[in-house]
Amino acid sequence: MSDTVASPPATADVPAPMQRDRATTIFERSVAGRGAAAIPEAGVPGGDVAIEELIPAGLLRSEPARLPEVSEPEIVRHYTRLSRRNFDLDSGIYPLGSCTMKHNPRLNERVAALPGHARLHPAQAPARAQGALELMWSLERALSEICGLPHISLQPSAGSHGELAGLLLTRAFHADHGEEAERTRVLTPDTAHGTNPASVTMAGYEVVKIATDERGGVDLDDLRAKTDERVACLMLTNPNTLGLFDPNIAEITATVREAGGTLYYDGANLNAIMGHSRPGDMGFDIVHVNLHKSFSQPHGGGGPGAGPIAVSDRIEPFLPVPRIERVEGGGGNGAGAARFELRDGEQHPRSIGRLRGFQGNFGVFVRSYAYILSLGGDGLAEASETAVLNANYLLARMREGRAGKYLPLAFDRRPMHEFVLSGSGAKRELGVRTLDIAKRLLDHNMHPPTVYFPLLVDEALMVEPTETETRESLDGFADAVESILAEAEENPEIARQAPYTTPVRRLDEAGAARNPVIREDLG
Amino acid sequence: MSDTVASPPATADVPAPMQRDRATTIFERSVAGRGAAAIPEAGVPGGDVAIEELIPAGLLRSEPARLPEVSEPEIVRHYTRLSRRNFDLDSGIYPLGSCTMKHNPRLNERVAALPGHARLHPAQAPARAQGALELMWSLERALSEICGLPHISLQPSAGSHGELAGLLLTRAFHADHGEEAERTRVLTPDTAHGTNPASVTMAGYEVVKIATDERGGVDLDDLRAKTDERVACLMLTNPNTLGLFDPNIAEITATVREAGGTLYYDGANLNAIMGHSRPGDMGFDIVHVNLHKSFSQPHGGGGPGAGPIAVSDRIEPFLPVPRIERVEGGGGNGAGAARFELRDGEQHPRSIGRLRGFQGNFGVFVRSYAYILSLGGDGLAEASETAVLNANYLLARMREGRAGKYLPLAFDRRPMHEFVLSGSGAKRELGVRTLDIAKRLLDHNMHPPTVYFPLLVDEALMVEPTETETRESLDGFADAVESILAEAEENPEIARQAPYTTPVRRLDEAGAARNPVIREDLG
Amino acid sequence: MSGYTSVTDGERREMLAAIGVDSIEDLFDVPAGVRLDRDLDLADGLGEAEVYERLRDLASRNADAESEVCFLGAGMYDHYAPALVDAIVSRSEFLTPYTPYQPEISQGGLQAMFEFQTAMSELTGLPLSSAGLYEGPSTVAAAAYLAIGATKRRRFVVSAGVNPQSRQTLTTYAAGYPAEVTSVGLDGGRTDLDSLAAAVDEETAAVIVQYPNFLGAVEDLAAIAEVAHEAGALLIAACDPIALGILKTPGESGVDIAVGEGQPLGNRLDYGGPSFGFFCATEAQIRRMPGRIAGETTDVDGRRGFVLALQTREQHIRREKATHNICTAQALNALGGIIYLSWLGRRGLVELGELLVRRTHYARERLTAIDGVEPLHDAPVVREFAIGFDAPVGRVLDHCAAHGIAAGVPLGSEHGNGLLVAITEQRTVTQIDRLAEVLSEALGQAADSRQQAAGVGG
Amino acid sequence: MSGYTSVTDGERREMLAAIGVDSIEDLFDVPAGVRLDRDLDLADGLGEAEVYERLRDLASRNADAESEVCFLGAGMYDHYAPALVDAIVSRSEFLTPYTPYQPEISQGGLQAMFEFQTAMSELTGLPLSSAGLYEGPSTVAAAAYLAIGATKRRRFVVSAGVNPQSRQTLTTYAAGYPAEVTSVGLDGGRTDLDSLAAAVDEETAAVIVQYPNFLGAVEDLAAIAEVAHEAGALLIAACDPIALGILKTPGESGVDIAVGEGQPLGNRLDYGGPSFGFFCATEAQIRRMPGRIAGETTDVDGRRGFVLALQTREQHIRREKATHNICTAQALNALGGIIYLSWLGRRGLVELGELLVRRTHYARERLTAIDGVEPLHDAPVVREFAIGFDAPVGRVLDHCAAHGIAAGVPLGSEHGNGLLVAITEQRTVTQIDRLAEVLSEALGQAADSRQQAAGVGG
Ligand SMILES: Cc1ncc(COP(=O)(O)O)c(C=O)c1O
Ligand SMILES: Cc1ncc(COP(=O)(O)O)c(C=O)c1O
Repeated sequence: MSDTVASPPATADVPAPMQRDRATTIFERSVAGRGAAAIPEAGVPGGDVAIEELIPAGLLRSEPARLPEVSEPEIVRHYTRLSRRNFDLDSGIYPLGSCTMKHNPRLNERVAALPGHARLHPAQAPARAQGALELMWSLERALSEICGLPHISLQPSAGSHGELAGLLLTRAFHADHGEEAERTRVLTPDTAHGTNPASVTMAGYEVVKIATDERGGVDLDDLRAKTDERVACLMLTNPNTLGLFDPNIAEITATVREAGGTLYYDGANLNAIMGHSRPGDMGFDIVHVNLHKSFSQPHGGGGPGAGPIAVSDRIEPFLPVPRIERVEGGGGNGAGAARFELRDGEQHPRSIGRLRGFQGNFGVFVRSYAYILSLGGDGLAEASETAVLNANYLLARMREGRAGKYLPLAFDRRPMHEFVLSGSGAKRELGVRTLDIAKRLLDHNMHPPTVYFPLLVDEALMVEPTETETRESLDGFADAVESILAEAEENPEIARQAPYTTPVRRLDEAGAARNPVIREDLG
Repeated sequence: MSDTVASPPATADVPAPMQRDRATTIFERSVAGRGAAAIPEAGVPGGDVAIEELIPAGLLRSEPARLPEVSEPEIVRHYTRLSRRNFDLDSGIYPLGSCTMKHNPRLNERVAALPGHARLHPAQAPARAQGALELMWSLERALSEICGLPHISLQPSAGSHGELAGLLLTRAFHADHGEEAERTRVLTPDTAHGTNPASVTMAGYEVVKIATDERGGVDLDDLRAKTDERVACLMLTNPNTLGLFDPNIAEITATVREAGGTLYYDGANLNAIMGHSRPGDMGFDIVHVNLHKSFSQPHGGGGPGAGPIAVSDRIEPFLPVPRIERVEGGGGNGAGAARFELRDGEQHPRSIGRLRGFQGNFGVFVRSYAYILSLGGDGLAEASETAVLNANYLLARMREGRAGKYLPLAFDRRPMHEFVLSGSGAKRELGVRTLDIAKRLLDHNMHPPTVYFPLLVDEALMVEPTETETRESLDGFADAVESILAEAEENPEIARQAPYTTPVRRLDEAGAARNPVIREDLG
Repeated sequence: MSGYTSVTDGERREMLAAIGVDSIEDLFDVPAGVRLDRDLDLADGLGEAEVYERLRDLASRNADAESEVCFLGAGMYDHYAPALVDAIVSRSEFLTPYTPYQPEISQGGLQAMFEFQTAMSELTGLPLSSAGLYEGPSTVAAAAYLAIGATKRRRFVVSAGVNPQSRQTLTTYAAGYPAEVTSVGLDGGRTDLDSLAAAVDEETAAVIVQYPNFLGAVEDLAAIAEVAHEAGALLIAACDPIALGILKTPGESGVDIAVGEGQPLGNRLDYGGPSFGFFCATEAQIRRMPGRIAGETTDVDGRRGFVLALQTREQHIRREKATHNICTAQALNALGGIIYLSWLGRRGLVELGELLVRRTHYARERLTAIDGVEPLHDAPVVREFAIGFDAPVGRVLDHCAAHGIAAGVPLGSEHGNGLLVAITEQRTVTQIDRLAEVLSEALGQAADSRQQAAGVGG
Repeated sequence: MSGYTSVTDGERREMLAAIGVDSIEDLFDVPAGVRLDRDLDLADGLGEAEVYERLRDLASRNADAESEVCFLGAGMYDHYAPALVDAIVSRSEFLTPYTPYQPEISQGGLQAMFEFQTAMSELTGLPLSSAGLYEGPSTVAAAAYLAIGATKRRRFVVSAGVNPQSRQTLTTYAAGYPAEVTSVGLDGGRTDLDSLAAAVDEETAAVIVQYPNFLGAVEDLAAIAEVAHEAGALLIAACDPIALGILKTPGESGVDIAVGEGQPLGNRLDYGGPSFGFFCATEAQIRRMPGRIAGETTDVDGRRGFVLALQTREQHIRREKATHNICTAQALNALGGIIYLSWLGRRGLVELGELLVRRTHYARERLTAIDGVEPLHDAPVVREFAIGFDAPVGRVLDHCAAHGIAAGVPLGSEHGNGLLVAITEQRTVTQIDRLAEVLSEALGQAADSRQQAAGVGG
């Protein structure tokens, strides 16, 4: 935090240690004849017959796959070295807007690794997986309470999978009402995340964009104009990707509901409102929850996550299977005697069916359930409060000094857990783009905010600090941005050429797109 | 491996990222009111009475200990950051002579963490800790076979603890023969590790140094001259700290044995000879084994380790208690029915007693036993072969070029698993000391060899690559030394001022000794 | 205050003052009508030890593959994942970052993706690999979606040898694409080539098979490819990545898209997830691939580096025109996959495959030698096979479970009464013999009780 | 070739050629008489999965604190160590390096030692702390050794309240120092001050007590210090580090050297080790301290840094004149200690201590209310207490074990027939109540069988 980025190096002629490493792949480390694993003998009575006697030669591989031949120490060193070429949440502030990069409690990893979880086969008979089913059921109940909607499916593997599920539910709902053919359009605001329109297309719908008004909310006139009997669904994020809670939310949902559409809530920003406001109470039918955002599942460099959905009564019949059912014990023995069952399409004939194999990303459920147990109801509400406090405090710090001058708020309203600045001033007055500021932040050992999203903001910087950052770390971020801007007033070239201290410097992405090399050439 | 240390930095004015961090302690991060742990309520019936009603106020602390007040994310970030200021075995070659820095298999960590091991209370009744006792017994048998001595105590916590045990056993042995008073001297060669003489003193003996002959072995004349009825014990490392196997070993042990002394083998270098030669067969009575060297226990930044001892029949009666005994089942059922018992001083009245609490560093035993199971007898012998091969190959590489010129072998004989070079040539001809070469290696992202030991070698560099290094990594080390020497021919100042790229540069150790600051001032 | 946050009361006051408001409430610009004016109806937070105890208790109520001998498969398998996989993927540098949007500080993850792609491309014999999708069955749907784009057709012909969960998932997705799904049956355990030829037509976007198929049989992909390609359809094969270590590659056999469940590659069973799905294809599909793809490039100083490549396929750039909607995928699981493959190595993968073939054929012999047990087919198998019998499957499984054995996955009505039995390197010959014994007991008892029932009835 | 090495046959040949020899044998310059000319009589190496299975099987034959309710103590306690301790100490950067001889690349470990020293100094109220020794009992011997150097006397007066294992260890070591060891008894559970005063003389190097003592009683250190200091002896106290969170500090009470077992601070039980020993002392002892000590300094550019300080005390520099022979210590365990203390924090340590006091007093009341159970003393206790009864201890423990409870540690002949019962925050009131129930059953049965035996005999 007390990094002094501008101090001179100890001596010239000394490259940053990381930059000395040429990236060498595990394949390039391979030496024929090396290996790590020791595979036991088959040991079948009568000894080993030739494989060709068991499988016709025509079905066998002509050449072994050219996997690396490396010893265990080499594997450990190789991937340890790679790991050090990553910035992570434990390196410093990671205010990647819309991603809720909150601390990942190590307890959650511990409980997920218990053999009763980690080595439980997904085809185990429900009667012998009661702990897992009870855990899933309990998580469902907690999410239901948090979302304000009665029914849950944990099945979707991520937010976008939840979106697709929601749209397929919408389709099934309209089909059930005989309206599948005419309801072809899905409304999404222009602030929507890219997965929303992409999911709409995959679900066979047409995207209709709704404008954002000057206060950063849904433009009600535009919404009304576009809401008709062709509308299948409205997809909305609230607070939206600008970090703003839509003041007209009740009216928005009522409008679409009256027109016969379903209401889909993109829960990526749930971390702002847990225990304070519930999508169900806002009038939504379907909500996805990103367990890897609000519920502390580590992001893993791009997953795994999970995107459970919560739905209203009218959507419930169509929920994906399998579903979990709690069956009260007959013995009058109360809770202790309850059983948990998996129900499939036979019991739920109107279900849209499966979205994937087995029961979903159970390991993620374990972590998120541990997180909910750790925080409890009050703790979740407080987490949201602190997330909002931290964002607003950081914003207050960034309205001072040069950030206030060159990086104004895109929409001048009180944000919740994140806020979006526009770098258009910096670009115009300093000749430094949002990308340059982001890259220069890397030299400060900080992860940049989300950049160039939402699309409607010019040179957007989307900042979400989360509740687990300390005040010192927020101050450090504000100070870093201030010093970058001050430096740019003097010499914008510094930011334009940044970063300098990272394992590699700016990469030729255009070249990679023109001439994609996406696997190693093994000769 | 393909590091190019001398290439110019990407841009001036950019310090190595690590060096920007001022070292901040966890205490300095503390903010009153923060915290990580949630301690539950006592929950005793009747509610909480004041502590003063249970313990008189005069026995209570006046002020809470000023431990840090920090949240969990801060702890994780703090210690993750600290971890990155360490070089480790997974960063690159670590040829620290005498320390056997071999790869630490991750399997061993996994099995040590099993609750049946990690959460087994040491006061558990032996009948309910049969798995642990069987494991210890099995490890004892394996070590016995490897050392060529019939009896084992796993109790010592490290090599030096084993040495002390060996000397106390020696004392008990001589007392048993009515010779405790006259046998006051322990012979150690001048190449001995510092723990040997230090242990001698702690055991109430006097150190008598034996000279090294011109071939790097024990000077037989000096040994004979000093061997008389005052000798309690000879302590020897073989191969010794020069990496040389003593050709006269049989004669050496016979000499001392005839004079009535015990023979102690410092097993720090066992990694050279596993399955090829056994201390018991060489004539030794007592051997310590460093499980953290030859048997892959991770070094942990300075422990934990374990220093089991193997002893001959004549020493056995005095072994520390508790001892493990395997009791055959009465049912004629064979191995399956055997029980394992802990035997104490009542069963072993001539025992020297305990050296520590409970049964020793059991977690270390688990790891080393897993290692022995993984390699098997052949694998251990092959590990020693490869350790010796790697050392000799590296030496061959280092006899070429400048290393051969400036850093000759201290004793020109074929070494085993390690070798000792003398930097006196480099000092004289280049004005670069062994310390400078070591520090410059840090800029090459390599751990230096052990330096300035053994003491009898001027400007010593003691190199032990171990069997788990690849040939590429050995070549990389030889190349790095070559390039450092070449650079020193041009400009010795570069090495004298090195390192440049480490989190801190050369530290003021003299100042730290003069004015020791060994705890944080909390005001 | 939970131990995960750090704002003390004093700091809260100061921060509110800096913001210029009086209370946290003032920051919640939420209309009264949609404010929750009560506490969440959830239990109070617990200390770490209590949460651990609670979850340990739940975990102890599952019969996992450590407490039972597990012959379950059908897509996920109880392979041994070496400790180094866990050790590496749990490093916070891999565990905690997000998608590598800032490549300069994400080279570790990006390079691992590139290595993963290389390995999957080697396994499948196809030149393109994405960095990983969610899991197995949904990759089948993703491949089918690609086929629509590539062929502009909307009909899939799916073999009954495809895992029922994959077929169900495809059907769910196809309601949206929209597309039609047709089934063709098996003959001797493998896709019936005649029915297939009859079912494939000019409207067919893709033929979809599994390799080895749901009943364990190794399909003749080359023959199937011929049928598909003749009609201008793509061939999609859902593959077992371990089996690909010894089977003729999909690429060599003419498959256009090879997908599958990545769990067998060093991932935990985890009651079904998280794992990863892989997705490989021919060069022709490069602009239609779903998911992240890492590509090699250089930095301004000429250093080798990696970036997310071909991003113009993706939702964050192309939005409604994206080739797929996936965003958060399963990067950490795919990382586990490449580490596992590096550990197995070129030789280990073959040795493992051969071990599976031998033990699986042995197990099939052993089990089908039991009175009343019939093989469902005698096609060659790699690691899994199907047996039929006429006792109630649930009863048989219960009997085996009582003896500490999870004997197999029920086949389901489509394939008749029986079990799918899977072998891994962790299933020893002794365990297989024991399974045979217990299964034979179970069937004997079932037969007895049938006789008794018949006796009582008679 | 094991998977831990990488030299292939081809490489071996090339390397031998580079060395200039024909075979590996040529490198083994070992006289024929001491060469082992057979293979080691050990089993062949196993694959990772097989080793795992073997060790899992052994582990399953131990009744650990996860499978039993554990009231065992006597130096090591079943506290909950938060997951972050394991997560951090298993980072290879902490796990795999050796002693920080090269401080420039060991700042992480060195700073952690410095922080550890600070925390231990805070806990004990003494200005000096080493970076950690092996474990508890041997630190008592190390402190005694220091006392010889400091006082030039060779006699120790040891309270019977010191853990028997510590006394035994001291006796073992004292044979070498050499030194004489004298015991003084207890009165009302605490060191008998009159006997102590009688035993301490001009030859006494140190008085050694435990805090709280073996029977759980909190000693009055200040009173003991007076006796010791009057005779010019040092006072050594073996302390429970958790209890120090609420008890008057050794430093404030006049203790010269506070040592102890560090396991309760975030370390595993591990059937007794590895853990660490701590060693704190007054300023006067700075040049006599055993073990590594980290010190603060600056680098050539003025950056703050840490080094191994006061190395001239140590064996690698001073050899036979070293203050102690320790080299490899327990650095990783001490790191676990400072992480645990950071997690507990200023408030948590006090809360934990108070919880222990309350539950322990409750448990003592509950258990001594059982018919036939007597407290061994009624001195104040923190986390452990001793009870006596006249049934055979082994039988009582077996009965409790059959009910899933490890009821306590047998006191041993010196303190009479009974148990030492330890409480941690993991032992709930419900578990304590259950212990009382089961113990009372056990004693009832024992009484019955005594009566029966009496009946049969009469
Ligand atoms: C607003 C918003 N919606 C949807 C998504 C998609 O969620 P996922 O990445 O889990 O598929 C994201 C996250 O990346 C998001 O930020
Ligand atoms: C030759 C030699 N002897 C003895 C020792 C002492 O062993 P330990 O550090 O385990 O006490 C060492 C290691 O440091 C050594 O290298």
